[in-house]
Amino acid sequence: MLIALAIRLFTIVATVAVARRPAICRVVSMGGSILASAITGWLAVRVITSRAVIDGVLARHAASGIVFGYAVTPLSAWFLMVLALIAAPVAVYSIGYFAHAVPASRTATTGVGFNVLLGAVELVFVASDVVTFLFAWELMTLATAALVATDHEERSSRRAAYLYLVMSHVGTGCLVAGFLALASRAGSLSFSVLLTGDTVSGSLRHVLFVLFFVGFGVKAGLIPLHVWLPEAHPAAPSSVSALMSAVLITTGLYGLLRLCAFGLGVPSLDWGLAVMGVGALSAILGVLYALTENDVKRMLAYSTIEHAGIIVLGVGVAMMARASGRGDLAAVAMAASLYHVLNHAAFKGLLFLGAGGMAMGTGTRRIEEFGGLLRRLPWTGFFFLVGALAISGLPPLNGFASEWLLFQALLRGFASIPGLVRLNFPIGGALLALTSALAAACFVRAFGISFLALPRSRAAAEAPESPALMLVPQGYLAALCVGLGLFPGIVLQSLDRVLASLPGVQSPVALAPSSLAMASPRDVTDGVVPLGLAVAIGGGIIVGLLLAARRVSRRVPTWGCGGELTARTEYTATAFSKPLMMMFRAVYRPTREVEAMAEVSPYFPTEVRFRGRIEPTFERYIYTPLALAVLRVAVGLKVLQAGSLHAYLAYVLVLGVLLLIWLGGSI
Amino acid sequence: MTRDVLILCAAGMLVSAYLMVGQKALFTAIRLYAVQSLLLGTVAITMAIADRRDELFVMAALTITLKSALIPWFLMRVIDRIGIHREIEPFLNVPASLLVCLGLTAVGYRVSTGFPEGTQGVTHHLVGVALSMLLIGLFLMVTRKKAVTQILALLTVENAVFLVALGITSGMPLVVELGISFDVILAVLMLGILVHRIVDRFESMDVSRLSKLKG
Amino acid sequence: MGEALRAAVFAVLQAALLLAAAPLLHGVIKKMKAAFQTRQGPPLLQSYYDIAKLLRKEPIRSETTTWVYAAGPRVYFATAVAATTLVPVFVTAAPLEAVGGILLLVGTLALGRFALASAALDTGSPFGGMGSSREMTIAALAEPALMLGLFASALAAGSLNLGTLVRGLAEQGPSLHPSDLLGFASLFIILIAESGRVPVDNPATHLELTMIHEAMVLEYAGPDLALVEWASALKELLYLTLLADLFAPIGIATTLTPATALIAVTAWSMKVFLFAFGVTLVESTNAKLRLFRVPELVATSLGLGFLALAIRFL
Amino acid sequence: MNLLVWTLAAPLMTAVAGSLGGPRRWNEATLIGGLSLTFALCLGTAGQFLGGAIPTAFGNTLRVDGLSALVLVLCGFVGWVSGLYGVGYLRRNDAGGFLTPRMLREFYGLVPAYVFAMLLVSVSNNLGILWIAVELTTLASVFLVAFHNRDTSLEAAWKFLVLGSLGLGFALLGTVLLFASAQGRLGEGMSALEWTRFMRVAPSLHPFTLRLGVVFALIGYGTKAGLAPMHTWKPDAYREAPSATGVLMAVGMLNGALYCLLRIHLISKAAIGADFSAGLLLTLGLLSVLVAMPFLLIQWNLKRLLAYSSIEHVGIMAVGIGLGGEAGAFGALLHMTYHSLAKPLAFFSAGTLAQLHRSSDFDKIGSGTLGRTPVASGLFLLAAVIMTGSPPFGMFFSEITILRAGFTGPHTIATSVFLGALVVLFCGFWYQAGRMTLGPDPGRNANTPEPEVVDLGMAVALLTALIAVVSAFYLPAPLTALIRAATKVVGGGA
Repeated sequence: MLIALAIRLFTIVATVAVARRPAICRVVSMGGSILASAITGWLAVRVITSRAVIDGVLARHAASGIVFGYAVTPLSAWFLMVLALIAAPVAVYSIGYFAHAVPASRTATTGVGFNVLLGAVELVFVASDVVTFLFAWELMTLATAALVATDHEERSSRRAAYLYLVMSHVGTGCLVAGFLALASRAGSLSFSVLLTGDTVSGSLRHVLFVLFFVGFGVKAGLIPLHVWLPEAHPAAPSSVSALMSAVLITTGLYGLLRLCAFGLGVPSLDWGLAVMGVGALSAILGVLYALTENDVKRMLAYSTIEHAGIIVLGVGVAMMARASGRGDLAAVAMAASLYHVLNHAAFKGLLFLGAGGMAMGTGTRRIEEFGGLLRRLPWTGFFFLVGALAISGLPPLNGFASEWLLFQALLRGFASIPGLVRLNFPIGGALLALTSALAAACFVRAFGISFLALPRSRAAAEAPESPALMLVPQGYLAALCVGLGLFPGIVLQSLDRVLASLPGVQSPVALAPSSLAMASPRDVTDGVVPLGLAVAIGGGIIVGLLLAARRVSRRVPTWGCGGELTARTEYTATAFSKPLMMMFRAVYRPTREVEAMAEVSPYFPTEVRFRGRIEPTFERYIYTPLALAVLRVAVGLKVLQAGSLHAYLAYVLVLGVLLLIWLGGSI
Repeated sequence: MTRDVLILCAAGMLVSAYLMVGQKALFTAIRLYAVQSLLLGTVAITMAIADRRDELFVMAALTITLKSALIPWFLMRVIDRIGIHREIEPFLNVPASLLVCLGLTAVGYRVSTGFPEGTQGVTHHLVGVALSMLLIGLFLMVTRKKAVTQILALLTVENAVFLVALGITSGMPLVVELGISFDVILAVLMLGILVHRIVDRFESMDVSRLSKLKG
Repeated sequence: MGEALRAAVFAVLQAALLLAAAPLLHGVIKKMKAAFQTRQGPPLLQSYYDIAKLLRKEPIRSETTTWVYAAGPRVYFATAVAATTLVPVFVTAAPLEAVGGILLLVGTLALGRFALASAALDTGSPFGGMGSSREMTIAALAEPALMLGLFASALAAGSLNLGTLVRGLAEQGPSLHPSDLLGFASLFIILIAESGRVPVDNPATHLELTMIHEAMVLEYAGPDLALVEWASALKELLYLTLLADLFAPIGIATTLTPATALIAVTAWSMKVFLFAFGVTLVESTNAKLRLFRVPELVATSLGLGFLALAIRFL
Repeated sequence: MNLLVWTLAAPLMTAVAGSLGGPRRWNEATLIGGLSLTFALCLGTAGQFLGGAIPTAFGNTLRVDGLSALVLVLCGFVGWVSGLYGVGYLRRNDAGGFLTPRMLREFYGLVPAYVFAMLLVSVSNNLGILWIAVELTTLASVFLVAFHNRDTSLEAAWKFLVLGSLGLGFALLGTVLLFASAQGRLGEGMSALEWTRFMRVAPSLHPFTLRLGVVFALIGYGTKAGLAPMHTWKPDAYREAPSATGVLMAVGMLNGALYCLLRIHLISKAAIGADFSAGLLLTLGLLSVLVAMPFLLIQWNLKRLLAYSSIEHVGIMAVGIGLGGEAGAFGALLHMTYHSLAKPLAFFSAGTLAQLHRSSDFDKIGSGTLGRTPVASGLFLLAAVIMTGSPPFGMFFSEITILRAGFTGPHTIATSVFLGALVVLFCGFWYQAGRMTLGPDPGRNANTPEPEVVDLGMAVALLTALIAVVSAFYLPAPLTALIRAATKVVGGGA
């Protein structure tokens, strides 16, 4: 651990040192980051395989006497592993990407930010006491904000960075309060004492739960605390967006697990319900917003919200399971969540990298202006397709595996938790199903409209393919998506070790005889989607090929309904999601303006303008009013400092008289 | 005997403070301040005689020369130089101000009952007067717009402090006293200089106009 | 190894059988429909002829398309075939039942849909876009209802693994618990929605505004089209089989002897025929719904599914 | 002769030398030389203390215990850097060519004089001398505030002087009352007002008189420290004063006044228990933090921004002490240290920005300074990170320490409010910092800045940046020892 962080630190210094030479600077910063990630990954794997917690002291802050402790528990190791798996390829990608996407003058700062961010996240995962955690947490926030503001000439990215800073700082405030209150009860700052679960009780416990839930919820981008996410993720350089989506939000999830699920003792059923509810809400709303989004990176950001929701849904189930003492169920749910953390990191990273390539090639992020990219960017397109399949939860890719587990958890939850509460599980299941189906629709749209048919703009028609440095990482991630889908057994075996380390969670191996074929990963092929199905599908494809083996003799234009077929007659992204938008009117509250300009008669318009937009409910009804109110109050209080010396003297007089009266009363 | 003198002087000082609140002519205000300081000096002398403490004589001399002669003279010069003689409309009209001052006096006296000697003994009166003077002075600063009036009010506050010093401690250590008086002079001088600069700049010494710096 | 080999053989056999049977189903339905409309109707084997003809035809593709377009039908077909290996048909066991059960079935079919919908976008014709948009929309709506319906019956057997599930049901024997009826109704609606039948979609029409599935595959011709048609038929057959498995596990063989096999096959064909008749009935007695009315239909199914759960377990 | 005396004599002589005027180079040399020497001597004195001795002078009038030593060193440091920067500042201004000899004399005379006063505050053991010294800081700084002789600077100076003198009146009354509360047990003569002596007779002080004294002293010295609601002079004074002297006030006056408050607090703590004065400090501290909030959010001027942030910080320290306990005091003193080490950076970078843009108003500076004056803006951003108590810098640790003390103690509600205020302040400060440094070049809508040159001022700014950063990770062991010693003085005992 020390080594990894040391390398990061060194890298940062080195980056600054060679700041003048962007090219070298890129290589140095990213190279260092790769090395560090590799070490972290190795460490994580070691911890997971040999369930031994590695801990120690990172540093001592002499002045304040504060000690930075770290402890790599299996849980943190799992998250570290995810980080390592994603961070390395992203770094490779960045070498190629920053060259085009980041102005030379900012290469150094971006490189530094990149490493600080990763280092901080690692520290968050391994922190073993409150101060270290908060330290890393804040550092992470700042680094991210800096990265988001990389091209700060854009108003949008400034806004995004600030919004992010404010929201996460409010979150941090909650965390500080929670942690310190906890620490004061436990009389110690170290997690090992703090999180035994019996430090607090009564109503304080609930207060703390809320504090932590809000605090971590902001980072995890849970609705309604998500507003920063769709702003910040797109604003950052794509490789950073990939990190943010794949890694940064997992810190929030890690926190939720560490504190809300396993930190405050056995959670109460209501907590579980609350978490489940928020998770489901985030999942469904996230995907719905993604569905109508025309900016590819914003679309991905919203889908990040969706997946955070799915993961949290699992956590909620696990909490309810613990609350009702069903370790086996908790195991399945946790397995699902943690598995999904890994999967989401893989495919979301992949997709963001792909989006980066597209944006770089075309100079725009608007899906409506892509089209036909598959011809120009064959590899990017292929990898994007893999990502799209995976994220839509389709077998035999990894997205399916974890969602399958989650369904299992929900089913078992219904079977094993008594009372009316159980009805939440089928509802959750239905919502989850809806979510993944909508996700499929969303990504058919994203892939189809951007990569297929005719180019919808010059830029799209002439977009160049990304350099190999950017393609190889995508290839790697795509392979990861497939591998994680085909061999869930391996994943589950390591997960088994992680889960065994969590209190109140029965190791899934104990579930062997249950109906969960795959939850007893005794042998690798015995998983949710073993090669069996892949083989079957493969067989089917072969049959299909054999049946229609004749090679294509003629290629003819597509029939354009009599007219000639141009990009303008193509189905647009907006049109694609129109039916769903109409069906979920209640959520979107769409507004549309159609104006037809006609010279001769209204029946022969020369030009028709259409503007449709959906209402950003949360911004409009929660955040904007809040901000305005605060500002109004501030402006109102301006009179305190109105420049009149007499007023100032009056303050003193009033204070004096008040104090005197107070004293006079105490005689 | 001593007791009566002390109480008389104290009462006199309080009255002078009230008079300051009550009228608007700057010269009168300055004279009132001079009288006030004179009374303060008398208090000092009386105490010096009463309990044989010679350094109090020095104190008294200092007070009288400085506060009832030097400073008033200086302030008068300032006014003459500027040629503004009346305090135009204060923030609060006279009757209202007087009422408020009554209230402040009440507070001062209430507090002064908390001292070791309680309600009897001269201390009670001296401190009561002093505290109310303090508050009244501050009140003057709040309500008056002319720079000079504010200086006077400030000096009234100083007087009040000294009165307390005499009343309950029969004087601070001499060196300290000297230092303090020295500082007071300096402060007044600077205030004077600033008033000059202000008047040069703004053709007025209405400090309520100094309100550019907001927010 | 022997295990795996047996599974493979089993799988191939079952797949082949269903593939062979699928077109017939369409023929039967068409025939029955014609009967309803007092028409002669096409011969029962018409679908076979069509497929054979299409397969022989010269493959033509649009010049705007990429490999995705070509992959579409093949993956669609492949997923349908692969799906057959997950469903117990004659025997209370599926070749790959250990693999993942109902969810995998749904997932696999969804994969096919994804492929076809993407492919439809590849031609650049507005129909393709419209078709795939609507197809995905309806699928998305149908998904939760389907999930609930499956949950309801899966919970009865306490497993999502079709093999285990059907075995469990078979042991219990056919029950007429109200929740079964509700669940059946709910799933039946979904079946109609998923297999593109009236009132959700109309496989017979090629009218711009009404077609969904047909719009999606409008550009396909020759062998490509053959695969699509065949796969659709297979899909529908699978759904019907699934219904049969879940709600009428009668006659399905628990052990494989010639006798039981014979019973199983006949029972299966009877059941499928019955359900097919039901489908036809619905098709011929209902008018197609407007697209934006479909949610109401699905909502009904959703409600039924939830009700089924509620009354069974509370 | 006694090192302590030299420590005080050095700046005094520098002041005399400076006020005599003379050739420019000579003045600069004396100022820098004198202040550097002063700083060295401060370190020396502190060294003596750490050596185990308690340096005293003039009997027991000047006495260096842990607290004094800490404040002494910090003030010495600030005096030194502000001297250095001041020279650079004047050079720059001279380029603008509107410095009369009188202004120069004022500057070269008053800055060291101010330093002297501030050091005197930090070492005087005699409440009377303490008062006089504080008064001196006021008097010395008035003309530094009025330095530029603009309308606004006169206004600021006037407000500053009036409020300051009033505050001192109160402080004096407070001192008198404290003296009275001993009812003659302190004996006669100079030494009667010695703090050590107060501590000795503390238990027998008359409670009510003491309370009254504490209240007045609190208002009085609170005015100097800039605790709300007596903070009102700060923004004006900071905006008008040259950055070099601004930092003298922001750190020197703040530390000095806080030092006085601490002494008073300790007396009353020893006499009637901590709660009374601690409660008052907590209240006013909290009030200050709250008052700073809206003005950071709607601020229009760079230096006023710094003023409100320093109100915030004094509030934080007051809260730290008010929360009581060793932890709280330690947090407060740690905060004081880091604040003193980092504030120069804030002021100098801001000052440089203001000078380059010939204004400190945001709308005149315009957005996107990072593009036009990268170095200064970069430094300011760094300062912003530090000032907002973000990791990895020092104030994060001190604030955490204070908060922890708060949540451990009985004042949980107050601490929560405090925490909330800190969050808002963070957001406010960053809003302003962001809108100034980031964004596109405003072009015509704002002053076009002079090009950045690495002159003395910039060099000093860089130096302070270095110090601020390094100090975050590594405080010299002796300094840490000083902080601990000071904590023992403040938090120790009761």
